[in-house]
Amino acid sequence: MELEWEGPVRQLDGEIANIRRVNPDDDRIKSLEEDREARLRDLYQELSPWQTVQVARHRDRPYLLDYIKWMFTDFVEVHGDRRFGDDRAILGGPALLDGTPLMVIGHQKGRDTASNLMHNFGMPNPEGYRKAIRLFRHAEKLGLPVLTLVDTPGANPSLPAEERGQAQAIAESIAVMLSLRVPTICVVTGEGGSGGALAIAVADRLAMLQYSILTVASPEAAASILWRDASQAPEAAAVMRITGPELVELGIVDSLIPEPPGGAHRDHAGAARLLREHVLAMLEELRGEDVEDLIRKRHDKYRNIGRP
Amino acid sequence: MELEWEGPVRQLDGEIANIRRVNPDDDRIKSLEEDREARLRDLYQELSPWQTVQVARHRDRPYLLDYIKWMFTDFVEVHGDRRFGDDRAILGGPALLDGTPLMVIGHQKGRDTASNLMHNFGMPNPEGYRKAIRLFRHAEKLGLPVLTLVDTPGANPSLPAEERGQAQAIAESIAVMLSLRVPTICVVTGEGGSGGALAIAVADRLAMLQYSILTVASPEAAASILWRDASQAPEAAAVMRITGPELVELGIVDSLIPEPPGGAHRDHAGAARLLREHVLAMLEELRGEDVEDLIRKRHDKYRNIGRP
Amino acid sequence: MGRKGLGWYHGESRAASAALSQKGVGRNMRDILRRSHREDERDAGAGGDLWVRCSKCKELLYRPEHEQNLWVCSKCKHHFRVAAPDRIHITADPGSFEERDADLPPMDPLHFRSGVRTYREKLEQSAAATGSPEAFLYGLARIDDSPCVLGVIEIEFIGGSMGAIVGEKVTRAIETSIATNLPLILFSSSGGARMQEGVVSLMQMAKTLARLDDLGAASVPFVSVMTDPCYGGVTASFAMLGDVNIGEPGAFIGFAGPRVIEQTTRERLPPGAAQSEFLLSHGMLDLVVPRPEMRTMLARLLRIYAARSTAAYGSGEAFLESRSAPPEKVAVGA
Amino acid sequence: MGRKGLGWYHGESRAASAALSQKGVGRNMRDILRRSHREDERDAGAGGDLWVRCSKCKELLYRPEHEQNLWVCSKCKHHFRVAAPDRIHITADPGSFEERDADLPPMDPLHFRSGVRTYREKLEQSAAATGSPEAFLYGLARIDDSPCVLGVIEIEFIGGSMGAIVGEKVTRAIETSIATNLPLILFSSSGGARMQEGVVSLMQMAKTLARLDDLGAASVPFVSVMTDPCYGGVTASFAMLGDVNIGEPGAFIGFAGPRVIEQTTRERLPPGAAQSEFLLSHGMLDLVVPRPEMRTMLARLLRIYAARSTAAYGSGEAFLESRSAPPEKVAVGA
Ligand SMILES: [Zn+2]
Ligand SMILES: [Zn+2]
Repeated sequence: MELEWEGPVRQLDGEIANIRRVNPDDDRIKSLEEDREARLRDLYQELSPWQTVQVARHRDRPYLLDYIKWMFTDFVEVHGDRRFGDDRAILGGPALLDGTPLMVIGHQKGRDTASNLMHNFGMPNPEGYRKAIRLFRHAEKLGLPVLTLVDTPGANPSLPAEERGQAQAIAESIAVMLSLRVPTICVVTGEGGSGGALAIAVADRLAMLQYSILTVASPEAAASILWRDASQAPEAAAVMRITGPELVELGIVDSLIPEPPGGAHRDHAGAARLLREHVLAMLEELRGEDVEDLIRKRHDKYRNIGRP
Repeated sequence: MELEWEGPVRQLDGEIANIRRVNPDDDRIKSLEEDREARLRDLYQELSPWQTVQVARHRDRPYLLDYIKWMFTDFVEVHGDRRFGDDRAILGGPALLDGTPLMVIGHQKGRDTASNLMHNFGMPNPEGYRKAIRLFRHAEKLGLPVLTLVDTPGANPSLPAEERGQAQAIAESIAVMLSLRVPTICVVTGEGGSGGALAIAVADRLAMLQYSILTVASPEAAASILWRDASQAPEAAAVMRITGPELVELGIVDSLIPEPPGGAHRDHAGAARLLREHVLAMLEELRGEDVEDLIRKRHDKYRNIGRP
Repeated sequence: MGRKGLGWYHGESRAASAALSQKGVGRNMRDILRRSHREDERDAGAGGDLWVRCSKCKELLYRPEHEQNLWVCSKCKHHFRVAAPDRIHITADPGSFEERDADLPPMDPLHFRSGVRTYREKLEQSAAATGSPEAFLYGLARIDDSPCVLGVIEIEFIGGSMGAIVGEKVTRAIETSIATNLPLILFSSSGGARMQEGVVSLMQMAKTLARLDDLGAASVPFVSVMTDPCYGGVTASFAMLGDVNIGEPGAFIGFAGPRVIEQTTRERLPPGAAQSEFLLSHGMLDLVVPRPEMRTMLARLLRIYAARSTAAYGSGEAFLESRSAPPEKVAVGA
Repeated sequence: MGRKGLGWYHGESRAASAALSQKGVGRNMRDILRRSHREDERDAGAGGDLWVRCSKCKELLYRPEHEQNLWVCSKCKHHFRVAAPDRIHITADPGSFEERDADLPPMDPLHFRSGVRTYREKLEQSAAATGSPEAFLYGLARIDDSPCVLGVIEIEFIGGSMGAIVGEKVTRAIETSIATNLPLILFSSSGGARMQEGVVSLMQMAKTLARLDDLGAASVPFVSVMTDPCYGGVTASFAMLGDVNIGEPGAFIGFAGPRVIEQTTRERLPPGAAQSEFLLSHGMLDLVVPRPEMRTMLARLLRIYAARSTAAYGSGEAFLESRSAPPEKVAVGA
């Protein structure tokens, strides 16, 4: 998956490869590589909102199971909502992070046709949210903090999903998160799409990866609604304030987590390391907080968004 | 639906009808009616367990909606489990009993083919138990005491019911009743069949109508399991202690509620009046109980059944 | 704060109405009424003032009679959309509605502009068209003499979408219920989130639910009525979490609207799919109540729940004491 | 109370075993083991002692190898039923199991007789056949060094049915977990309720769940493992309410057994229906774990949960302090 505006970097990649093929020890390689790094850094220092959307949706971006692989020493994926099925677009289970047990829950996308079908492109059905609710309760019962990783285009829009109460499941998941008697941390790692993202994103701390987005509707859908023209998605992205820095400025997101140079999709291990450090720091902040205080602060935080 | 052993009463019914046809004011009618009443009373004073089974299953016996009609001044039937469907074998909703608001939930059977199909012969699917759970929570939230009326052959045995977690739904319903933070009263009004009955029968007070039964398995199923012969159901009924008096003696049931002469199926209004009085008395007993005490006593009560 | 109900609309106090209008807080309810059904009226032709065409069965309906029928088609029982003030008129006891936060001004958290037009301008136009400064109104009311907090989304105001102020007023309605210990009744009809407020709009789902959680802890009942159409962030937050969920007959209710589903799955929805009766049979609604019976049903629920405060059972009181502020003393509609 | 584990069975302490046997509390585990697979052995013919026939693929399996394979068919991976002591043997660390309430005598609450034979006699026969006084055993154990409370239903004892004493011992296992703050692991396999104890048997569902509610309040984890077959009152009470529900591959698990369903609906069940993998795909199980991997999985869960006590987050500690007795001081398997 190539990003059009990464052309200059790709060109340098080609040059370096050519030289290396002739002589792997060629002196020029080092300076070209430095040049490449600098260009990449420059490019990623001023991504437009629409470019951020593209990076957030990049197929090579680390997904939930990638982060789990890199971040935890122990993890058991558990399954099922105890009512109807086991959704594969929301996964989770208990895990050990640097000796701290927690419950990790997140969206999972696929990279190829088969895995995308399995994970439904990261678009959960009601069973996914009901599984999340069950895991929230599991964590609450056992006193485990909750970490959610958000990366979804949105909840699955289909008649079977409506039949089984997509709206009800999302509403209940938000309500359960709001009243959960354990500390909760949410990190938007890719696409934070609409209610389907918010359902597992209501937390004591809300962080975003540097090149992730959080939207009330995808830029395409927003452009459709606003201008009846989905092709104006870049314009919608530009005015809707969907990037991390904009949302920190609006007071909705608490913090940003840096990504490796050139984006998380270039270095999964590095991205996971940065995420892990940040999550440990947030956990440390929340450690020892009284439960009642925690819930009161969480309620107040959301109560005050868009308060005149 | 005629009960074989009511022959003598039916014979008198016939005689009275014949005389009345000739002369409605015939003097003999009164004494024959007195005779009939006495015989009925005698018959019903010493019903065998198997006869009790037959009365408990009588098609004319009042069902949930009959009791609701006679007992409450206001009632709103509410629907659905908020997950999958609306079961018609377990119904319920908020109601006013003599000025006291409560949540009434119970099994509902049908009397003819159409209504039996609708109510699935009073055999709930998982949705029924999940609806009950939702109504328990509704009652708990609003501080309404819960009244359950039990009358079911058992939970529906079918593959779709298994698919959607019949066992899980029953287990969860029992668990929720055990931890409910409001007073709970259960009355077995007809057939209290197995786990399908127990799912909504775990309460602070467990009463039985005079001619109702409570069983670990239907006498037919028990005879099948014990002797591989379902036709020995009457013998199973005789040894398994399934009638109210036997279960009071075993310390499992708290009290018996008398039925009108000749059984509830002969006088719905009368049966409902007796039930209503008894329920009001039980409510009065529970009024003002501290919630923590209530739950502790409830737990202890069940903890101690079959304790060596 | 708050203006004295819609009593004048019932013909009881036209002088008061005029007085309030002069103060700039009243609105001409007749005007709102007329505008609120304009989609259905498109086919009505020249007689548009006196005749309305049913969008479902195409029958021409005589407007005064149609209003008497609560905007339910006399032929096919199609439930027309109802403007928010009309909804209050046909739900609350005459003269009992006491609006709160009527004048809360709209917000533009993103300083949004779409092409040449600003969001501010759109808000002003919508306010002018509906007579309401935003898409939600609420207040204290009585229904068959039972007091409650009553709120209604105005679907004609930018599609009843929930932005910061709709979220704020819904939240304040919930807070009023907590403070007064009066049951909450909300009529919801919405296209979803307010695009022009971006993520601020999305977060109103969490904002309203945070307070709804407190309402639950305070043991106060919440009856949610969903009317056509009801989608997105409204359905997927407070509207679907009523203690009792009610739908009007035939109302489209869900997370994704039929158009979105059809576009995504490239299949036509079968008849009745995603409408009230469908949701009832799938366990999402407690009741489907025809409009002429709605008041009776709400009154019955309020009557049952009203008695709960005197029953002194279980957790209700304990919760009330521990988690909510002491009840505000109010004389509703008195 | 309690006898010192099954350590001797691992060949570590045959002298201790003999000593315990003399005190009348030990049992000969080899005998139990031999009896526990007799249904599968029926076809084994004259070589029954050394060869076992797989009931699924009909392969003849060499017994010593079959035992090494944890009674999983080497050809088709069919999981044979396992006697309760064997289950403990293959699950707990060698020498770590400390049985509790081993000698709790059976009960006959209804003074039940079926024809000429009394229930008492049936209980005695079952005890003789299985070497266990009732259908459940439990105690303290370690799995890969993590301490826990471990209990197993003996399916060969009147079909693993739950009467008063099974309910009592399950309840005491839960109470031991509450008292020690150690995770609870229960292996369940049962035909359902114990007919001969009537409603007393039915009520064990409520009895076990009453304490399970307390276990939850005490924030102690419960892992439920269901093995073939698992039905009725056991599945519909504690077995289905694990924080983690695990099934063995191919295990029939449900409320009604396939025979009951087929009799009622007069249709044959499709292949795989109502088995572990089916339940997993329908959301009722967390995991289907092959027997050779079970210990590893349980150890991993215990390792994660063990760390929770040092994390001091959320409600766990508060609940522990307010609702449970102070932890009993125990040195598990030490
Ligand atoms: Zn019409
Ligand atoms: Zn085999």
